[in-house]
Amino acid sequence: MAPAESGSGQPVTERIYSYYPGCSLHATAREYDVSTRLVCQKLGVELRELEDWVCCGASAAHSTDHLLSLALPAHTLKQAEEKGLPLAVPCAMCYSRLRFALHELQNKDTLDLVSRTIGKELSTAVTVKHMLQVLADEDIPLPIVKPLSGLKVACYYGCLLVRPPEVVGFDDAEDPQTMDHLMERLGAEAIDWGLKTNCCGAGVAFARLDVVLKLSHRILSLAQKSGADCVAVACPMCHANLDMYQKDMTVKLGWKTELPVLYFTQLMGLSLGFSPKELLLDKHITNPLPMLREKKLA
Amino acid sequence: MSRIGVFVCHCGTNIGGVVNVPEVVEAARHMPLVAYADENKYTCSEVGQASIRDAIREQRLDRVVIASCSPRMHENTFRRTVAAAGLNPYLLEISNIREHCSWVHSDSKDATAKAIDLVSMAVAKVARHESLFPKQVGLTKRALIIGGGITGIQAALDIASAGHEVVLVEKEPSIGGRMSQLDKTFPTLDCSACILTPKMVDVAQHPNITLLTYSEVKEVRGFVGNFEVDILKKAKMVDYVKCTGCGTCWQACPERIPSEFDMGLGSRPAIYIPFAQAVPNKPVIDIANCRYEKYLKWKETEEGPEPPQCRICEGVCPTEAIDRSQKDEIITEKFGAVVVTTGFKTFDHSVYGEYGGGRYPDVISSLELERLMSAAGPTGGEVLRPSDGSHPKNVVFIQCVGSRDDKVGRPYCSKVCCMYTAKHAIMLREHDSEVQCYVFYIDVRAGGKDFEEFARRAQDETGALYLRGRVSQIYQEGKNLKVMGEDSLIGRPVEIEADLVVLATGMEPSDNADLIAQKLNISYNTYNFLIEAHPKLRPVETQTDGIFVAGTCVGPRDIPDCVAHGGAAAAKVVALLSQDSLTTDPLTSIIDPMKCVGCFACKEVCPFNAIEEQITRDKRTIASINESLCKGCGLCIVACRPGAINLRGFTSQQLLSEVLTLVRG
Amino acid sequence: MVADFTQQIRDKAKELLEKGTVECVIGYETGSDGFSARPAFIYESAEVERLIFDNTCSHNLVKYLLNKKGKPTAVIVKGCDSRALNLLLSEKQIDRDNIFIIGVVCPGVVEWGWNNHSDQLQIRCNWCRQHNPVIYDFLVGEPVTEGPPDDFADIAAMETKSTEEREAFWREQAEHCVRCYACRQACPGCYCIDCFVEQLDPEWVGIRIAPEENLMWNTIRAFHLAGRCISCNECERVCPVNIPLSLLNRRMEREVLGLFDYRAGMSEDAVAPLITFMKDEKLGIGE
Amino acid sequence: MSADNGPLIIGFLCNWCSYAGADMAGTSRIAYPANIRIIRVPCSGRVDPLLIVKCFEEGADAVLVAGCHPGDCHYNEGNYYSRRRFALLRALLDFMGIEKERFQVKWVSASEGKRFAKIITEFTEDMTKLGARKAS
Repeated sequence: MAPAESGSGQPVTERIYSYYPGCSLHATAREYDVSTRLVCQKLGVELRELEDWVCCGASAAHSTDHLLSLALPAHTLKQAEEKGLPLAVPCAMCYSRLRFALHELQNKDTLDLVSRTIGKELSTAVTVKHMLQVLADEDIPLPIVKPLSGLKVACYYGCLLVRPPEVVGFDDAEDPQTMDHLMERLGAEAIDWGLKTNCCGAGVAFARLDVVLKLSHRILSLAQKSGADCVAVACPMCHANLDMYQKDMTVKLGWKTELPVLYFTQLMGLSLGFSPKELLLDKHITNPLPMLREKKLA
Repeated sequence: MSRIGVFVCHCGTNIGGVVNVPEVVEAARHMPLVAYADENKYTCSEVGQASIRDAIREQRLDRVVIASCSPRMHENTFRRTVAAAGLNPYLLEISNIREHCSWVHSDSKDATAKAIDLVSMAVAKVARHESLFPKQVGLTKRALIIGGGITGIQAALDIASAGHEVVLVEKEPSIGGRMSQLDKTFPTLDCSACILTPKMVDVAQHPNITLLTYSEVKEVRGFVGNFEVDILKKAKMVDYVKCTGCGTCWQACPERIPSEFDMGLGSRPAIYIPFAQAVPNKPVIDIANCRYEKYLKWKETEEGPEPPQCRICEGVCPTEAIDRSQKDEIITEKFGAVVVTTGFKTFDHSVYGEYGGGRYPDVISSLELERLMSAAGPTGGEVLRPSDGSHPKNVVFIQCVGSRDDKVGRPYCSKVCCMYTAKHAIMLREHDSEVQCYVFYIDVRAGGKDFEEFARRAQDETGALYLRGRVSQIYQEGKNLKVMGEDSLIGRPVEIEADLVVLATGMEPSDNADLIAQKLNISYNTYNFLIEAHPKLRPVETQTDGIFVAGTCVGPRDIPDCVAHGGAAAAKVVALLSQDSLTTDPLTSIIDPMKCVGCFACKEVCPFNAIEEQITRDKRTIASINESLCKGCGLCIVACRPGAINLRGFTSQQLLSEVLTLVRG
Repeated sequence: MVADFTQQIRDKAKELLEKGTVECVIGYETGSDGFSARPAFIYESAEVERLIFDNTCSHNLVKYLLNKKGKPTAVIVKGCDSRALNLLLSEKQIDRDNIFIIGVVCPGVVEWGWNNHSDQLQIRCNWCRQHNPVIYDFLVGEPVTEGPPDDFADIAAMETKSTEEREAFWREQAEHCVRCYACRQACPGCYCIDCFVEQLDPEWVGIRIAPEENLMWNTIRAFHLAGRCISCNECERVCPVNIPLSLLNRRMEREVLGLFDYRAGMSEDAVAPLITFMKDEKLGIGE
Repeated sequence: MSADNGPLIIGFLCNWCSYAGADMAGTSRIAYPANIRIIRVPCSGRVDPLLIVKCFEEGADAVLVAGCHPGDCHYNEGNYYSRRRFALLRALLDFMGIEKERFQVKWVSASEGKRFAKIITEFTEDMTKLGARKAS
């Protein structure tokens, strides 16, 4: 990493990452991708998307074929290794799969087998960071235009970002604080609540929507009871479950209100001066704009 | 010239079934210095032993090899046998041809060849044995007890009643220990204080007991019968001769500090007794929190704002007993025996993130519940929630917090939690008939007299709902706690709205148990529980003679076990102190003063401080062995390059001849 | 420069003897061959002109302090010799209060033969990282910067050989050994009253001069020096049959450095690695 | 004898753990090869490197020292010292041409009879494969 040119007027560009958006961010979670890129650009974090990344294998691969569940992330990891840059991953599921692969590849025999499978010599020297870790770095100054004062945020981390702790190595698995601290730096109030890392139901939605409704409803209810104006997330799957099914919850579980669910990058974007339009805040099923207008943030 | 007798045992067919015993006997007859060899069906039987005694006399044998079972089995038996025939008991060597030969090899030829080798090694070794004589040393007939909980109290009373002087050292201002914090005791529901305080008073009044509260053991020197112990007496700032314990001072003191005795749920003044029935019933000044002491401290540097001067206690004391001139003091005392009864503390549940990691005020430990239930506790015996002071109706108990849990490094069972939780369930219901208890458990371990009946009573009579399974998460929802768990018997998740959650925190040794063990040179395990000399046969002794352990510092146990344990340790101490002199094991190191170069490498490695400095007549400083301290490990010998040290019973010459016998055949 | 060293040593020796600080100054003088240094024991201030210092001053004079117990003595030490001082101090063989240490920043010492000396430095100087004395009362010369850590190339080279080759190598060396014990006599770490090799009961080493017995002698001597050898290599220098004893001592030195990060004789209160331990260390033993 | 019956292994076993562990193998009747000859010592820390070197000098094929697991020493610290001594001795012996495999140090507790038998079985097999020592 080259030292920053002083006095050139350019933002400090010491922070360069390979970027692995994953499938979701190219599809249903485009707002996460867009807001991430905007925020990174603003903060001088350079993202270089890998050219030939593939699906991390989430949900399907590791429940059907163990080797496949390692080979898919390994393909992506190999590219990151070749670039020689740390890898930034916004999707919690991708993050989980990549970290799992790295963890298992510590075993020499596994490493050899997977290397042969992907046809390339792997090492495990790659650093894999979740986008939240990248952006919560307190050494990055935040040029805040619009502080999120008066906004009460329930920071929701979900399970894949923090569990199992020995694999993902991300903050405290029961009471993480990374996003909370970030939100407070943006001027918001991060509420203390007890379901930060509970499961939202994840991919079970396809088979047992009732389970997802129950789990997600519990999370939203507690966030709301604890006084939150919105929930901030760092995972496309969590976002989908919490955002998309609020109507179903009304019908089936008597959920009486609406609680906007935003990506933490969108909240960062707002305070850094981007417009709701730029941040695709109009893409959510549960419309956050009335709440944001009320808080004079949109 | 030695005349060695070799006796090979058949041990029924245990040895004889595999090893060709006659062949071994025949081979032995041709070994150097062997004057006689014979075989026995059972050497350890009276007939076998008699034949050895007879042979020693008739054949004029001066050394004996017995080839039989492991020396760990019968070495002492056979030492007595040869002694009975007039030989020095140490002129005996056992050759282990059962455990190390016939029982592990099936090929008769190989086993016989090996047995012959083993016998020839023993013959070579016994030829170099010397007569050894135990020594006698005097002893101090006083005992030190470290820790004034129920175990220490019991031990002190028993030893003192047997007529020996006892010094009881307790680090807190009062004796009583954990038991004094309890409300009731299972399974009889006796009031803890009612059965404990009379014993505490007995200690204070016993003419043979000296009570040193607010004191700690700093250093221990010496050996069994002759320990020298430095004891730190912390400054109490109160003259106990003048003080009458009237209580005026602690009622007047304006300072409030969370009470350790009440687990932080109540408060106490800076001049205080920990609880009403404290023994001695006289206060100490907590220097770290006393306003005037803080002022004096500030005065030294004058940094920061000036704290108020107070000295109210001095003003109100009717006997002018407050004495600020007191300083910490170290006294040195002599003892013949030491009993360690340093007790336990409860596991700190804040490592359990899933139970809130200490964040939720209404998730409490069972010891905190004891204080809430106690009539002398911070709430006067009313069970009130710490968060809002309301009466809890739904109470969830979680078992095995810091017990049987590898994840937090506590795989052991704390033994008492199942029972005290049953007690809590029963007591809560007695306090308030509307209370519903839920108990998440792994197993209900109720092994003990009347225990199972008691645990059943909690379930059957009080309606406590026992759920077999663990709790995965507790979170605050509004004023209440949501407890998410599993009932593994019906295989379903369970959610309970709780007003109060009580964690059955396990036992772990008191802080600094390891440091005390190091001072006393006794072992402790990875959890800092002290290690007894033998878990079954020597439960209150340690590897260091004269040091005894009892109570929960050894492992989790309940009150009756602690009392029995304390009594057992006392019996051992009394047996020790009733002797007029002590016999030392002669298998110790010896130093050849002509070879010692005085480098003191031996002193560095000796784990028992048995190496002392000695000045020879030609003014050389050399090492000498204190045979009372030496345990015969032999570490010094290997550290000694000039070979000036040797170990009786395992001399370098003997080990070398065993090797040479083997390799040279 | 070295001539200047000689003068400084003579001046100091004179001062010490005249003031009565010491009874004797142990230093170097020119030997009877006229070109190489030998130990000198100076008792009178008038004699100090005998003292010299040059690059033939090879002997480790610390050894002679063992015969001066209780007598105030000054000794001249090079870097390696000074480590021997610390060794003997830590092993309580000498008394610091009775010793005045004249440290000399070592220029390196050269090889010499029967009738001349070469300019070739002794091999010990190749791996020496202690030209500056580590303990002294009076220093002669300006401290120099020491080189990078030793790479123990000689040991590594030996280790490229197969076990059989090494076995054969040492057997061959053992066949040369005449058990004259010159190595022991020169070594400052060998001061036992009754060396194990000469003990008859137990008879660790047979009295016959046979390769196995000789090997036993050399192995145990190396082990007795493990963690104590201060690499002056006097043993190898004095060996009449040129057994490369430095290989054994340096193999142990490397192991001690690697396992315990310890170099012998670097301070007077250091605790040698074999008489201490750390509970949680991993040494590849018993694991 | 070592010539016809395979390798001669000399074992120094500490009285409190490993010797008792070997006893336990006996009481449990767990068979192992008859090549080991056991010498009882109070502690692995009593085993002088002189003895080990002597064994090899005199032609023993292999030497085993067994003591309590670290932390379990009957004398609290003995095995910590032996661990250091034997780490150095093993390096020295190897350097002088005695294969590392021939000198083993193992921790065996009083309850590990099975482990003791396994160690002896494997050690004997390894030494049989390695063959007798060329020396003497």
